[in-house]
Formats: sequence, C-alpha cells, structure tokens
Amino acid sequence: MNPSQIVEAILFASDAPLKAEEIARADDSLDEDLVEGSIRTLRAEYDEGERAFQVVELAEGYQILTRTEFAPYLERFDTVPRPARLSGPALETLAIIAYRQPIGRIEIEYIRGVGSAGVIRTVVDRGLIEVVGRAEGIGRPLLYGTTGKFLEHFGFQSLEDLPRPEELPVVLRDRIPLVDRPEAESQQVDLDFDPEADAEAHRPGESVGESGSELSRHEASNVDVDGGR
Amino acid sequence: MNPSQIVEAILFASDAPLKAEEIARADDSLDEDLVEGSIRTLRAEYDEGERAFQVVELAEGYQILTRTEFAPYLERFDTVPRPARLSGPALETLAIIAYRQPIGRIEIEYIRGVGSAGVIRTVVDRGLIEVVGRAEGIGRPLLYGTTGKFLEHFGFQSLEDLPRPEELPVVLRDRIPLVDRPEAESQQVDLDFDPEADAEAHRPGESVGESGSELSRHEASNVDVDGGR
Amino acid sequence: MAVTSPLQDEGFFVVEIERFQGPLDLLLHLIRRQDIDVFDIPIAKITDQFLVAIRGIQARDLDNAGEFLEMAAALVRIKAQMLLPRRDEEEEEDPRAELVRRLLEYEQIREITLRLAASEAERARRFGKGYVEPRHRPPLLDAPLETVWSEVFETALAITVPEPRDMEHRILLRAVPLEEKIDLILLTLGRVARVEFNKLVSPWRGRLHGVMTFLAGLELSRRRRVRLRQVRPFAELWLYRWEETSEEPTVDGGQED
Repeated sequence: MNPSQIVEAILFASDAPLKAEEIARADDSLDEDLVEGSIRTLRAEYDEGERAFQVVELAEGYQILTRTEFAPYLERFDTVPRPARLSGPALETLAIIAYRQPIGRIEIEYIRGVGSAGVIRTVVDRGLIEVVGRAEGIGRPLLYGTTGKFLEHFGFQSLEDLPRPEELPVVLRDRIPLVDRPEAESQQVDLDFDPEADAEAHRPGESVGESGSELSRHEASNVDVDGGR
Repeated sequence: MNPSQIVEAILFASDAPLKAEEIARADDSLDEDLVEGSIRTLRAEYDEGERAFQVVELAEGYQILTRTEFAPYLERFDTVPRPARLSGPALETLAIIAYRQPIGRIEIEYIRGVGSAGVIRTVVDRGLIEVVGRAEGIGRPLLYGTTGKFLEHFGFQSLEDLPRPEELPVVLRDRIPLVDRPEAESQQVDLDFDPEADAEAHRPGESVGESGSELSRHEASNVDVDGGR
Repeated sequence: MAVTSPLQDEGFFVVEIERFQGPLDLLLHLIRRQDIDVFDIPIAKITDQFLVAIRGIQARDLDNAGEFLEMAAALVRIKAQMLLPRRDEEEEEDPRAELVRRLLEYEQIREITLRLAASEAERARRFGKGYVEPRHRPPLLDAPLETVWSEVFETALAITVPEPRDMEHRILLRAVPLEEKIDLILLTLGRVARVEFNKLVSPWRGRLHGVMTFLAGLELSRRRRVRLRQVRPFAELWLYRWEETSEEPTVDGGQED
C-alpha cells in the first residue's frame, strides 16, 4: 500500500473535490507534500497509460474526472435510445383501457385491484392512451381511450380489429357494471384498500390531498353504477 | 481513441454496473465482444499498474470499484459515501424472497412468523425487490422478486452466487414447497389474525375510520409502483 | 410448575425477548440451546417455557406481541392434541409435524440471512466512483417501444376482478391485556361456579380475545384459581371456580402442579 495508491483510492471514492491537506487525513503516513507528490505520480501514470481519466485541480481541490475528449462517447451512450418494454402493470392497464374504453381511473383500479394513477401516466407518456372525455357527475372524472399511435404500433386498422374471443375475461368482453350492489359506495372504499400496494411504495409527502382523491373515487363509482357503460 | 479507452471512459463515468451490450452503445465501432475484450485489457492494465481500483463483475455487468484492501482508509473518510446496511428483518425478508421468488407477502409472513408489510415496503423503497407479478386466487396477491440492485448490494454477479441450500449446515435438505401447503393460507384465516393490521396499521388511538388515510397511501403508492419503469 | 430450564427467570426474558425476530426465533432458541431433537420436541415442556418467556409481553407494548401470543395458542393446541389418544396411528400426522417443518425452514432461512449479512459486509469493502459528472438524459419517449400486441393480449386474457375482501380481515388487532381477561374470569366465577369458555369470548370480535382469554384461563389454573375442564376433545371448554375437593382430570395446566 503505497501513498499514491491511498491517494488514488480517496480521490476515486470521494464525492467532492479534495485539497491535499484533506487527503492527508486519510492516513497517519500521509502529509501534504506526500499527497502532492502522489498526485504528480498519478498524473504521470495516467498520461503514460493513456487512461480515459485524469486528475483535475479545481478551486475546491483535486478530483479524478473523465478526459473531456470522451464527452461525445458519454453523450452518445446517454442518448442512444434504449429498447423499451411496457411493465406488467402497464400491460395490464393498457389491456383494460383497450377493451373497456372510454374508462376512468377508478374503474381501472377496481379491475386491477390496486391504485393505478402512476401507471396510467406512464402509458399516457408512451402515447398509447389519452384522455378522451369526462364522465358525468360531480368531479367529472377523466376517461381514457387508446390513441392512433396505439393502433399504428400494434398494427390495427381500427379498434374493431381487437380480437374478442370467448376466453377473454367477461369484465373485458362485456361492458358489465363493475359495482352492482346498493352498498356500492362503502364497498368500493373497502376494496380499494390494498395493503400490498401500500407496502410497495409509500413515499412521504405524497399522501397530501387525500380527501380530494377519495371524493373523486366515490364519484366515479357512482358513474359506473348509474351509467354502467 | 481505442476501444478500451472508450469502455474505460463509460465505466468510469457510471456509478452502477453496466452490461457489455449497454457499454457498446457508446460507439458504432463497439460490439459486445469488443467490450468484453476491452475489459480484459483494462483488468490487466489495472493489475499491472497497481491501481487502487479494479473492474468488478457485478449484477450481470461491470463496474469499477476500489480494491477491498483500501476499505480501512475509505470507511472513515468524510466525503466517501457509505452504503447503508440493512436491518436484520430486512435481511431475513430478502433471504426468503431471494430463494422463493416469486413469493407473496402471506408466504413471507408464514415463513418468518411475523407480519412483514413494513419491512417489505422498506426493501421495495430501497429498490432491492420489486413486484414481479400477481398470484392467482382471491385478491390476486402481489408477488415479489429480487432486482439488479439486490445483486449489486450483496456483490453478486447473478442469483447463482447465492449460497446453495445443500451447502448450508442445517438439517433440512429437502426444500419444503410452501405453495403446496394448504396450511400456509388457512393458518392465517383460521387464526383470524392480521399481522399487518397489528404491526403496521394500528396506532394507538386511531379509530376504525381509517379508510381515508389508507386510500391515500394506496393512491400515493401508484406513482412508484408503475411510474418508474 | 415443573419448569427446569434456566429460562425460568422472568427478568432474563424481559431483556431477552426484544432480541428475537419473532415467535419462531424464540422457539428455535429454546429448542437449540437445550439440544432438543427437533424431530421429537417435548411439546409440554417447550410450551411452558415459551409461555414463561412471553409472560408480560402485552404490558411491554411490543410491535409483534400478537404474533408471540398466536404461537402460544398454537403450542397449547398442539400440546392438547398430543394428550389425545391417537385413533388411527397410520393416518394421523403427528400434531407437531407442521411446527417442525416451519422451524427447520426458518432455521435454514436464518442461516441464509447470516450469509447475506456476510456478503453485504464484504461488498461494503469496495467503493464505487464517488462523483459522477451530471449528464443530460433523454426523455423516455425517445426510446422505441418493443412491446408487441400478443403481450397485451395475453395480459388481457389473464385479468380477473378481485373478490371483495373478507371483512373479517379488516378488523384491526388491538392490545388485549391479559389482566383484563383474568379479571373477567374471576369476576364471572365470583357470580357463578362455572362458565363456558365461549361465553367469556363471545362479546368480542377478533381471535386475539379468544387467545388472551385462554391464556388467562391457563394462568389462573396455574395460580389454582380456576380449573379448566373439557368432557371430551373439541367439546366445550368450561372454567370452574377452584374447589379444593375437585379431582377431575383437566385438559391443561392444573394437573402439572
């Protein structure tokens, strides 16, 4: 373990630039001069070995950074499109919307059994679904449907082309009302409670405005009960 | 600019493991084989030059990490970020998920003997496990599996690196297929005991009318579950 | 009580029990530290030790008190089953079998947990690049979508609407102090000479009340304040006011003194 190796390890793993005197604190064997000497050694070694990185001296101290001439490769690495696939939840949400459109978030959540606001946004961002209208009733919840891009991407002329075999779940094949009991409203709240979904990803601060969203759920379930689209 | 320099620049500018095919995106001249070859070159050069870091195979990819012998200098250095260690319950839960994936919460709790919704949420939040599907049956419970970040955290190249059950100095050799055990589920129902309600949801003084906050937590979770992919 | 283990000291447990991940961990500890053959667990002895170990757990407001109590109830049930004459030795599984499976499985998981902790520690000795230059990342939309229709369609075929959840599952577990149940039993037996177990439990919902009432019954039988009596297996369980003259067999507790 020689001084320049210790200096290299510290410079590499530090998340901030370091002055020589700070690096020297890493070990009793080091002092400022030794650190400066080590940095000169490292620079020579990096030059000689034609490394893609170098020790840079900034106002705040030393840091190992990629040489600027490699910037175009980094940029290309970042921007070459990565193949993208829909996640399981996104596939499920898209399937429900494709077959039951126009459909609101509450109904999607009812069928999936978990909250779906985030996944709906993902599929909207992908350009496969869009807001196609609003339901009646208080709050007038948004209704989603598939886009032209959806048809284009999956090779359909129109929505008539979607296969509707016998095996398709009834909930997708027929537009049966999702909630048909008089106690629909309270039932809905109960069903919506999914401890697992909760377990997945509760982030602090996101639970603001709960009463609003709860209200809209109720509204939407009313739409469903009454309209039964 | 030779291939191994480009590969080095990409690896150096990343704080997570990269697969060879990903690195190849950096330039048209690269392909997977060239990247693998370049990594072999870099390894030899780092060994020869006695660099403080090396190219490590991790989580089915590659990452430049410091050599273990520098840990004593780095562990107590202010500007070197330290990974947070997992709690005992989190490790236990991960052990179960790693070996039994895909696995649902109820089975995890049956094996551990304690409610696990909170600890599952913690490891999901840390990106170590994710929802990989849903089981059949009532409520279609979520199933969890380990992520690439799990491999990263424990320094595994793949799940093959997990200790094999037959290596373990424990009497049990035959894997007990939990799924085949009807008791696994009925036990819970039979005892009418909801460990989640106990350990997670129940706070002294909270009334039964908690559905509002449950809803909102549930709502908040959507974003994370589906949005990030 | 013929408890002979060093675990008898309650003070020891008040400190110790927090250390255990849960009831399986505690049970495994009791079994392994006494070198008990896990395939032939002396269930009466272990049950007693377990009950001693968790005594007072309610008062200390542990997160997982309910789980320890559930295990206590399961042990007591197995213990009772062990006392029954076995009608058909061939077909009936040992009442302990499932517990043994769980214990062994848990022990294996615990071993894996230790290995994972070791791997974590080893991995933590390496450090990645601490500073990575911030770069602009392209928006998700730029990436071409590779998902094909058959994936969407197969997902559609697999969709089912979940059944309404069983309301019973939503009842929140609340702390049920043992003392409360002890008082209830003593109060009741102050008025009548005997009472059906179910009568004591029926006013409450939730299985924990049953468990706690049962444990209270066991405790009082230990203190020789009540006798537990059951005419035949799975028949109604009765709690009797303790009379010095009573000699009849009891299901649990009283006879072991």
